[in-house]
Amino acid sequence: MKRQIPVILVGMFGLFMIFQYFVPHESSEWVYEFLLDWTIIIGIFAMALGLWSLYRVSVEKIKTRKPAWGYNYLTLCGLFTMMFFGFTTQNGEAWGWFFPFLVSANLVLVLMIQASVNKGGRGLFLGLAGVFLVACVVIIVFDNTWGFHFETAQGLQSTMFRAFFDHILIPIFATMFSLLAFFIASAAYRAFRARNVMATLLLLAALIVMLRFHPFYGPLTPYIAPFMSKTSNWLMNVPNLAAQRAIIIGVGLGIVATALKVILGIERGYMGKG
Amino acid sequence: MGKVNLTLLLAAVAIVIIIAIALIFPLERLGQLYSLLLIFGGLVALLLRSIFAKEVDRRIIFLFIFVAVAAPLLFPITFSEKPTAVVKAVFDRVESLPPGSTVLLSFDFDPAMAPEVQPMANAISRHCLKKGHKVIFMSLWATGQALLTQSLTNTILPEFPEKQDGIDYVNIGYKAGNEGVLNVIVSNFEKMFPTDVNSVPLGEIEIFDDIRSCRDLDFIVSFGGGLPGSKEWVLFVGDPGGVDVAAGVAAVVAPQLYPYYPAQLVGILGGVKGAAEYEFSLKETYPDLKDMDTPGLKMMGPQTLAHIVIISFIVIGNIIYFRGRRKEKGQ
Amino acid sequence: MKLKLLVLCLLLSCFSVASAQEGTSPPEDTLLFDSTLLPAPVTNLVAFDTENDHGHAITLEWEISVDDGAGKQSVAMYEVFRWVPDLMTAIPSFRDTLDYLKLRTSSSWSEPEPGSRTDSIHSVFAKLDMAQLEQKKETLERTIGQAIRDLPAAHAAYPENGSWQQVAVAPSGSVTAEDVGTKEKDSPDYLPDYSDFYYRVNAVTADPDIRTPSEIFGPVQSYGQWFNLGRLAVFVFVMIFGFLTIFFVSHARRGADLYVRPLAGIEAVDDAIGRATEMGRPILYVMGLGTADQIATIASFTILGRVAKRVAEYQTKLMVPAYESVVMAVAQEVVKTAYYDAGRPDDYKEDIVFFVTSLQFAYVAAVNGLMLRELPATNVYMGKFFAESLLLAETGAVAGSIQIAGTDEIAQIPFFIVACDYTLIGEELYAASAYLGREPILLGSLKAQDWAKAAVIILVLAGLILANLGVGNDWAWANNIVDFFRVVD
Amino acid sequence: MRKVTIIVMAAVIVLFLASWILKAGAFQGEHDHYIIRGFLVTFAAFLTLAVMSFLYQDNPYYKFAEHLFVGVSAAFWMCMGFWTTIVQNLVPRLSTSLADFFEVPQRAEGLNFFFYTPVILGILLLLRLSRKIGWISRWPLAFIVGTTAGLNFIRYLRSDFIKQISSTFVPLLGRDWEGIGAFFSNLDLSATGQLVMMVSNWVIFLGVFCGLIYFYFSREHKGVFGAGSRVGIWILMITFGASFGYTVMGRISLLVGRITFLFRDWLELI
Repeated sequence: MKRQIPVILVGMFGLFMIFQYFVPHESSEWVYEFLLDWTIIIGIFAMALGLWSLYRVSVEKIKTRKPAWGYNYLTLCGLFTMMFFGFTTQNGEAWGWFFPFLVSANLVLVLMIQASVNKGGRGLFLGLAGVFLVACVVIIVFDNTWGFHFETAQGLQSTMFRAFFDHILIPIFATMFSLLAFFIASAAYRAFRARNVMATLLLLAALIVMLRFHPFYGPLTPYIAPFMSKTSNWLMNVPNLAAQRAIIIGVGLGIVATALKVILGIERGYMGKG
Repeated sequence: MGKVNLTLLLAAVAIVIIIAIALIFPLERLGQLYSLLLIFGGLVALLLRSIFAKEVDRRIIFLFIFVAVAAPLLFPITFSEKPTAVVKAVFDRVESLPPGSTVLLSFDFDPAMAPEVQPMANAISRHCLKKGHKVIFMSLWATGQALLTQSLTNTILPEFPEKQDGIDYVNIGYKAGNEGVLNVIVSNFEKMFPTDVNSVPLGEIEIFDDIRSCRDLDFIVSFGGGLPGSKEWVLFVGDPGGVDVAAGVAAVVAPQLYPYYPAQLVGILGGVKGAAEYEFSLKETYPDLKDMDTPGLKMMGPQTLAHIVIISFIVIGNIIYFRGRRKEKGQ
Repeated sequence: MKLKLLVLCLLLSCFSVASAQEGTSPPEDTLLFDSTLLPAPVTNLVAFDTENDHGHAITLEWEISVDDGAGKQSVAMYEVFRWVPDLMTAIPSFRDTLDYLKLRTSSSWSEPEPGSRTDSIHSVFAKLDMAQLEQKKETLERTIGQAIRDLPAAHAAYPENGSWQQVAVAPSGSVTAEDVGTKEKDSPDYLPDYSDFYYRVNAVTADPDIRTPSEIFGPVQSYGQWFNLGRLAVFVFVMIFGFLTIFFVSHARRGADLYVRPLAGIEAVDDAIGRATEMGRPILYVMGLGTADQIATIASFTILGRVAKRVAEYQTKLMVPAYESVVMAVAQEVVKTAYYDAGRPDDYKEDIVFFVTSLQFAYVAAVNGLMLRELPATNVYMGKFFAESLLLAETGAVAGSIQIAGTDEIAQIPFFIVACDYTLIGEELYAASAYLGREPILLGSLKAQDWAKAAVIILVLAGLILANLGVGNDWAWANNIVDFFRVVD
Repeated sequence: MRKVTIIVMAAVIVLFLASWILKAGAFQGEHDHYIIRGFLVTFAAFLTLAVMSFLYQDNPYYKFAEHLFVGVSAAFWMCMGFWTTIVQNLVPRLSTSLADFFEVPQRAEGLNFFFYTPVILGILLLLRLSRKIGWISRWPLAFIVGTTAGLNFIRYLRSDFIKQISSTFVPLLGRDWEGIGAFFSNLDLSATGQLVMMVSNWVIFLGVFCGLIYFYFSREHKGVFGAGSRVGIWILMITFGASFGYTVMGRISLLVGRITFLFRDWLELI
């Protein structure tokens, strides 16, 4: 039963999803839309698993003093703080005791982890955590300038949530992305060497496409530049199209075969045992 | 400190000097000269070094890329962007139409595409107004309307204070319906756009006195290249209506449009490069536009230098490889 | 009778709202003009249920007006009109009122701006108290439900209580148009199934006031189909391929010896695991940014299973950072199974597969850090990758790891080829699990893939010949065969 | 800690503070919260540089940015998922009182008991955390894998696979023969010259053909078959090279964006 039911479920829903494609009738669409919604909702529940894993791995690293373990506090505090921003809202203009609360709540978190990690001094850490916890509770009870808002769907309008998004997430995200400009250069330097026919073709095609900029040719521009830009367009239109097609047809077959193997229960390595 | 670290330190000092120059003296020429010297001098040095089959540390490559991108931003280095035939065709068409012709410019793009497409849209709008054409602005994308308004109010109209809404240009905004919109306006504008964005009925707008449908237009340029985009303008308006259409699209889309050139498309502007070429021609033809904003040309400085750097490093890499192989053989 | 009364009383009660309808009132279609200006009407108009759909749509076909492209050449476009009962026209205004009532009875109610649409509705209900509003709301909800159910009956009442409304346009020269509604009952575009529709097509000149209506066609009903014939080609393919797979798998089960050519990238996996063991360094397995719903990720799971089993046998350390929590959960199952299969359940730890974050470059930042700090001997990238491919692979190269990649994302293959030691291109990713497992059953399905590929090659050849011969020579059957493969979406 | 590390760290802190003060001064009068804004812009610039420092080597500043990024992004995505999916889509379908609590509007179709199923499946998934009955969590996983395997199976087949086959049916012989002159007249690669079009169509056809041969697994790549497969991989390589070269431009643009941020928004040099 432990192994059969999952395989049956996979086969049942997989086959349904295949056949609904051929049935345009409303009733099949209806089930289809339901199933899609379901997968999304289950996915959200899985988030909890993800967060738990992130927390556990971070604490584990602190515990075992892995390389760069200290930074895991930062991960956990960042996680906690951002979640806090996502679930709180300001009631008025003033900040009140919002930030002191945030700091003490983060301290509680850090001290609790310390207590669970360190063998000695557990009492001290727990005691301190308790003090800050009391401070947090006091602030929650007496401070009315902000509140936990489980009462509106406006959670993402929170000012601090946006500020963190704009000034932490976006800069790092965009900079990580822009590192590609550097890596594309170092990769080209390292790999584009005429070692054999294949590498030479790779190199030549890349060079032709990169040479479609004019200023390279000086007085020869009118003779060479149009040719280069036309060749690079042709490369993108013709051989590229052919290669893409060959790959897509192959990938299509691979996908169909893999999906069939999964649905028919031939490949069940992913479903576990025991 | 290793050899690499020392080189890097020296290079970092050089960069700091560049920034200092930019901060202290407003001497653009000096900065340009200095940074170009730095890049090309460095490349030549590495080229010579490569003859001894010595590998280059990746961090030195990174440094070159950084300088190649940063320097032209600090001291605008622009290269001559002689327009290619496809761009020239668009420019010449706008240039050769008699003043007072009616041109439709459709802003069919979203914020994601805007960095690539907006510069060329601005350049062509500027050109049309400069030449004295009547311009109809519109958008097939809901997100395009905001960008269109932004272009008009921030960039284009302040440069042409004498142009009047409704007489010299009109913004009829966005209508939902994708190709459906094109299907209708190829035979009748008013059906799809009863009013312009300011709710003035089309009948009261002077431009539309003798323009009933797209067939009466002299030229159409579609900016974007998504769906619906230039291809749809060709298939639904250009071909059936017998109007000349040109396209200004993101770089990735441009190759897909080439099969339509020159039979169905007058010309194509692809990506920032297309915009830069257009801006270059514009500046060349109208010396009084010397001080206009040229985001395309500005973007091309870093692009060109970075491409030169990457290509040089590919060449250096190959020299190292072949020299190294010979060395091995020699042993 | 009951229906008429209902409509009447509702129209009265929502009198003020009806003003909103002004903008959409149908244009006059019979205007007195110099009759010589009028274009000839379209002829032979037919309307029928759109094929291969879920219903809620009608296709129209006609023969063009003789003045379209010929004759007076005056036709600029065609406008399609449908007869719409008043009840259907009234439903949106009921909904506006209902929306107003909902807003009014909620806590976020505030006085509307003067002159706005809400304000015009508000003027009718301003004096009612909460209980009355609630009651009105309920009545209106019920009325809307009833009205939607009554739509077929209202259509059947043609031509009583209704008007002609424009539903589609087609440019001159076209001979067909589609009137597409939605199945969403609360959408203004809702088109009920099994209702009698009546259609008319106007030939319109460049002057929109000069137009000639066609004869009316009707009644016609829309309904959903149970099989999409436009997708027959796909269906046939699925059937054949399914059969091939089952055939070869059972063939393989019976012990047939199946040859597969060696793939360098896959043989490297074994060596790489051995190398990691020798060096005492871990193996990093990255499944990319795919979610569990992508087949590339599922293929990656199967490869992970093989790799994990080998790793468990060698007792090397494995790290699998996950981008998504469902992927993490499945990957944990996979690795656990692999350790059980290898007979080392005690070595399995829940933290082999761990979650990082679901933001593309945050994930990359963390994995890059991992590579430089843990210095894995081997990095395996299998699954869906996007712009981050090069970031990962270059960092891995810096860290000195052997790198094996496989993805079906065409745009990223170049970067893996450039920066990795071995790259599985496209389909090879899907073949990899069969290769690694060396189980005859899985090799059987590989065989099916190859047969299908041979079939595709023959098909392409045959299609090419047909396409090249058929077009010039008007061989209808050849074109029909080519058309068979043009899939309807 | 080494001396250099300490000096660098001190320099970074000093620069950070200086930038904060200067930026706050610059924002004064323009914005209400100028101190916070000054901090945020400085912090964004610091993070940008911290990530870029990764190019040199792994270092504490990159580690800082990385770990912060992971934590904040995980929470960001969780909050988004909670408010957009659970609160807005699931809650109004489950219960009226919960919907009132979150103040989300009721769905037009009303409550739907079908939506209790995914909730139950979701809870089953959470049971993985238990050692004893963790195996139940395979049911929801099986559900997801099955549904999506079937769905994507069809999605690919439709949009990629069969369409690609049918669009390979190209004319190889030059359909409209316009005489030998026209055939050779236009060698322009981007134009519709007959020769170029024919050559292109042949390349497409051969590319697909040989590409498929390359992906053929159950035969040794020898002889004619091997030659075909070699042509296939060559065409693939040309394509990969070309698309690599094409991508460079976009990546440089991204870097331009980042450096513009540093020079314009932070240092105000341009």
